[in-house]
Amino acid sequence: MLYKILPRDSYQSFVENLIRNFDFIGPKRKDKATHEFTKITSFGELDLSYKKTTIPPAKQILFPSTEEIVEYRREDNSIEFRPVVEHSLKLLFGVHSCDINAINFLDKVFSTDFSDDNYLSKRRNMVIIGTDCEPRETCFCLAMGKEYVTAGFDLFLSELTNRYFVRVATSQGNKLIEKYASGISSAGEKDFKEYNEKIGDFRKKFKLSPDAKSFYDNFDLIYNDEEFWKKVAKNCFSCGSCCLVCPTCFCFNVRDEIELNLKEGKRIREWDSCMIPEYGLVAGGHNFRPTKENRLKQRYQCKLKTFVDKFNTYACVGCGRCIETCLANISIASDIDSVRKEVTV
Amino acid sequence: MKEKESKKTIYVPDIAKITRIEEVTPTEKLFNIVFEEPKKQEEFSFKPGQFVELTVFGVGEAPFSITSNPNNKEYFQLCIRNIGNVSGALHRMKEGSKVGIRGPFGNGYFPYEKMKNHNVLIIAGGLGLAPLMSLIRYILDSRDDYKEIMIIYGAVNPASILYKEDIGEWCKRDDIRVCLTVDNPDDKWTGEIGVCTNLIPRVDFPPEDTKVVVCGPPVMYKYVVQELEKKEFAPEDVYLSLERRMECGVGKCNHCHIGNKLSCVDGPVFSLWEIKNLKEAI
Amino acid sequence: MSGKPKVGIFGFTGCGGCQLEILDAEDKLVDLASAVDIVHFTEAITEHSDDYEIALVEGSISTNHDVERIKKIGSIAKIIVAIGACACTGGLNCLKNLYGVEKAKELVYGDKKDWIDAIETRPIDEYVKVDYYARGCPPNRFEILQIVKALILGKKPEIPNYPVCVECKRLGNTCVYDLGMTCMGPIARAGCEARCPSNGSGCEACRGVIDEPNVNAQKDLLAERGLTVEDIMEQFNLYNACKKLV
Amino acid sequence: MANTFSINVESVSRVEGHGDLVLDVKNKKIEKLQFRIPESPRFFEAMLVGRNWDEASHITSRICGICSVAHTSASVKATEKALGIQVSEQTIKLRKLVYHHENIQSNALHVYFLAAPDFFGVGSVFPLIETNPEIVNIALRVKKMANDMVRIIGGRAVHPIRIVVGGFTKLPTTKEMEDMRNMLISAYPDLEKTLEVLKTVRIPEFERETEYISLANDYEYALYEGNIKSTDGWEINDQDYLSKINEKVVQHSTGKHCWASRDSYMVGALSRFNNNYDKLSDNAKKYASELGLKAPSYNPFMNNIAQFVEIVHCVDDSIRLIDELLEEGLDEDKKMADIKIREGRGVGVVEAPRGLLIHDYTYDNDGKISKANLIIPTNQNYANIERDMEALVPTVIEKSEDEIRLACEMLIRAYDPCISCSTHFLNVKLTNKE
Ligand SMILES: Cc1cc2nc3c(=O)[nH]c(=O)nc-3n(C[C@H](O)[C@H](O)[C@H](O)COP(=O)(O)OP(=O)(O)OC[C@H]3O[C@@H](n4cnc5c(N)ncnc54)[C@H](O)[C@@H]3O)c2cc1C
Ligand code: SF4
Ligand code: SF4
Ligand code: SF4
Repeated sequence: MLYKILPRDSYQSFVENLIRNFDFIGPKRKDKATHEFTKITSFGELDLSYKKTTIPPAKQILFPSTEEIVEYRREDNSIEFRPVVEHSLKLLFGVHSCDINAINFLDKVFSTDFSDDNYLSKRRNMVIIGTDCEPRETCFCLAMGKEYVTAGFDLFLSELTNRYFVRVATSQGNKLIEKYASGISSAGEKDFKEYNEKIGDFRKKFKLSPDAKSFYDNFDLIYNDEEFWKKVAKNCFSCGSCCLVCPTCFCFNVRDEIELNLKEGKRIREWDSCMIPEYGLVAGGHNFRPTKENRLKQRYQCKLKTFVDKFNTYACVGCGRCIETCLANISIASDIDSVRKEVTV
Repeated sequence: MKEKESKKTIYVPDIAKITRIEEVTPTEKLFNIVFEEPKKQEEFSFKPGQFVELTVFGVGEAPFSITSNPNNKEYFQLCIRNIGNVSGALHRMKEGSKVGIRGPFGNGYFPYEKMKNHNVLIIAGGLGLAPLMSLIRYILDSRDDYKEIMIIYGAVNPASILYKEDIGEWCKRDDIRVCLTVDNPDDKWTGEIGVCTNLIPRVDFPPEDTKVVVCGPPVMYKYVVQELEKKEFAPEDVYLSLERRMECGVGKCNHCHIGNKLSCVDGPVFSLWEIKNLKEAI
Repeated sequence: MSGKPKVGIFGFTGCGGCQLEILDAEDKLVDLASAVDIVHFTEAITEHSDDYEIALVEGSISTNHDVERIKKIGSIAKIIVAIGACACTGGLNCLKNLYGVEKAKELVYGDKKDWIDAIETRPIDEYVKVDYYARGCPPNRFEILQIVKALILGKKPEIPNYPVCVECKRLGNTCVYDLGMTCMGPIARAGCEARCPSNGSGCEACRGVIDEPNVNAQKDLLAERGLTVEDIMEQFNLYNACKKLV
Repeated sequence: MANTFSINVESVSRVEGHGDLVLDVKNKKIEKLQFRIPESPRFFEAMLVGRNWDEASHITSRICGICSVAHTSASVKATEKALGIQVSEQTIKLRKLVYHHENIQSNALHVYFLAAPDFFGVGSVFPLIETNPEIVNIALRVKKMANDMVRIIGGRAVHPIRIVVGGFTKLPTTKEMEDMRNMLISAYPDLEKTLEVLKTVRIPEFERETEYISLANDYEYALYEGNIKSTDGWEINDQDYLSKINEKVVQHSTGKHCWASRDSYMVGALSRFNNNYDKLSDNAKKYASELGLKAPSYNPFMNNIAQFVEIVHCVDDSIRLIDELLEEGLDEDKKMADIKIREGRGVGVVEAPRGLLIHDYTYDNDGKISKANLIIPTNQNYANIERDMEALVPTVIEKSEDEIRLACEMLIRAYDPCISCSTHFLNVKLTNKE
């Protein structure tokens, strides 16, 4: 990691250079309620004061909601299958720490056991520039240990008085800043001091602090407590919104689409969610998770236990998207704590 | 930029041909399959308990266990029940038709090496016999490596009994014990009646010298395991094949997870010990 | 199904929009015409025949004459696909039932009401066995085509049984609740590509509801936004008055 | 040809809806002639009672899938009038634009898909795929263009979503507006080719002068707004439609019959053409004259030609509207008007593709409808269709039964009766009584 200083005056021209030279994706206001990550064509469109986007920025590009993965053709009795892989260079600007941590998680998922080229080829061609954020009501990344990110980006910009503290994590990032920004210098003692203070202050701003560790420890104890899970899942719509907006969720369905001529077809994967009843349904009609209680429990287990055992990390970065999106007011943060309360009572 | 690459991804099947179809019951057929590319066919090797993902053009893809003997290099065989889209389409296909194959998949298989020099107890329910056939055929090839072999097989009714010929052959041999049972007998049935679990108490293999393998419908496992535990078989010596919904077969789609395991890459065969603490496993 | 399947397209009480939706698949019409034999399609074809395997049926059953016709179709077709809200749930036409058939006749036709043949509106599955449902008002033409393709291939069409929220999220929409509106999306059946929320208005459940809707949670949700019990019932009833929901 | 016969056309095809024609002729004299609608009445006027102000347009859109933009527009206009809502200029322009596109779509569907097979002597558009692929491709392109444009502005081609009381729920983007402009420009070659084909088509020579009623205003070819005007010399404010237009229930039909100055009148493209010829774009006027259509025209078969001329006008005028909207820039703040609930009555009148469409609602204090009246184009044309038929049959009475049946069906189709609006469609069964 290199630590550099970008003067405030050079900031705009740096960003403008990037907009000119890259397929630049950044946060932009969408409507009165939300922002979205989309193609940016001028500096003015970029709105870094965004709090959170409905759909996580990287997920929508690296693992889009529907994606063609194979195409096929039939001619008489011959069949041909061909891979479809996309990999154009894209620059993602303004990503927050939690979301970069989520990318790091997905990187692991898609490269473990088998390499998923549909994801990885896009990932290899993605430049990521992170920026600071302000926590909001539903954020609990601090509690998940994801409020700070140390890898998975090329550059990370933190605003200090009159200047930006830039963490340079890759040589590609270094080239970018060398080439497109002027007045770059190395960070000095004063800069580090102010930066550390800033991060320290940032960490004090969180309102939610669920104790995920205790969930992990107590989960087995409460696993069979049907009353508890019924209570937690009472209003769940089984709509899967929580998973679909989650930056670390990656479950997908595969389906085939064929043209009316019955000659050409494609295989598509699309986002699925473990909250949807059909998720655990197999041919013959057996459903491994028939009730919403089963499913919610599964989701929490996957987020807070499975991947701790598997990758030594939570599959939740505490971004709070699921809490905000849930129309049934179900909150992973409060449920983490209610597991503990329930067990200690 | 969408590239049509020549480099294959994990989602691209190889083309294979159905060389033979045999109807074994009103709902099950056997399919012999050979890869179109001879080199691929040569290289294709698998272990008992592994499965392939099979594509029917335009319809979709589904996982099926390989039932043939791993020593058989000429073709591999699947036993498929007509139950849905892909399986239904397969049942309408003719010999010579082409399908797509990915695999073999599954890292957990029936550990035939560990079974050597032990008694082997095989418990199959319904279609569960299909994946076990691969194991049975394989160990029968080197029968001398194993001690006693006992096969317990339960079917719904006499008509749905799979592999009748093979079973007939086994019955003739004196080095295998075969116990057949059906839930719903017909007039001609003279054998055992009831679920296969009922037969486990009769097993007289010493637990410390026996390996057990189990495959059957989801409901079967709980009861079989209870019976096996009564017999004090060590959980490490009991192997079960756990099937779940699979969309990819390669550990990405996450549909087949059982706690922190994925049936497709960590299984589908697990030891009872491995899943002892896995919620929802059985 | 071997060879080209023979398809009949039939209209009952409705707005004709579903048949139009099929004609609106302009890019695919030529392919459609070569993939199946359309033997009956009153909106577009003069010739008609009573020899068909697949019947695509639009509209609800609202007269005694409708009842006879749908029963005849039921006796000929091997597969019946209900197309559109009217055929699937009775659709909007069922609002008339709430009003009362006799009262409605009187209001619209006055003292001439006895000239009119009208019965309580019903979805077609109350008279014939329906194999598949292409829901929606109007239905999604791509879904209709998908069903036709699946039937040609002999496969079971995949028709979503999850709520509209799923599609809405896949599209990255802002939830209309965040924009101050209400929406039936959490219990409404998807398959429309979340058309209403994508266009800035709440879903009205024109495709009916999923198999296991959390109706109580939906009531809580609407009540939280200040809706009265009657408002909530009206939302439920717009397209689903014939199907007892609550 | 027999002097005495009976034609009973059951389900006249290729009209949107269902209708029957019963024709008994004895000794070359018409004994009985009825154009009837056996479909189930839909009772929209009853369904509307008690519904909320923001639901009316969603409900009435379902009167007809083919002209759902027209019903939606008439409905929101009636509600806006009743509640005293002032929508923005931008909203009106966008509504006029989407209105044009529905008119193109519906007229194209009718001209190319429903009437064209008659011109080519086939039973549907499907045989034309083989014999006249070029015209089929043009038809598909024009219709797709119009549908795509309705989708862009309305959110959906059938039952638009974005058009609501007070304005729009979502605006098209500048890029989409530009795309639409390009789509329109690229339609000209197809229109040109259609013109050449239509020139070769023989339109039956038949005339019967009647009353032609449509909207009219002094600034444009009126489709979305205006006074109600008659060729019989009167013009009234749209709110006063009841002072001229009368409705009655007739026994053989669930669609009510209408009359104004005489016992029947015509609405639709030909009426609009007769009343508003001056306001057509120059290009549309040129097309009209090349096709031999002059105002006033008394040949109902020319309605198809008038529809095509309107397509040309709508394409031209859409480009003008898009240019204006692009120039002004689309403004999110003008998307929705302020809405306050109050009691009141409002009438919304538009020109549906098939003619004058009237929605009349009365609201109570809570913004719920207490009374609704709907007058639909096809209902207005019924009586006139019967009068035309009475005049047409004697002119073809010497021909074969098949030809007589075809002439009758073609006449009905020329009206483009959207019978689903009110109800059903046409059945012609022909039995010789001798
Ligand atoms: C490891 C494994 C081995 C199997 N071996 C055999 C076998 O040897 N013989 C046999 O007849 N069947 C076997 N099955 C079950 C078989 O995969 C299902 O019956 C099959 O998916 C049905 O597919 P379909 O398209 O016909 O049914 P549909 O119900 O139309 O299924 C559509 C999709 O759902 C998923 N799905 C549905 N049911 C299952 C299921 N039970 N397991 C996994 N995915 C499912 C698949 O992704 C499939 O593509 C096996 C399943 C697994 C997981
Ligand atoms: S928890 Fe909330 S968002 Fe998730 S499925 Fe249930 S209702 Fe939907
Ligand atoms: S589980 Fe919820 S809080 Fe955690 S990463 Fe996913 S969306 Fe964010
Ligand atoms: S807008 Fe409606 S469908 Fe979409 S997420 Fe919100 S509630 Fe669900």
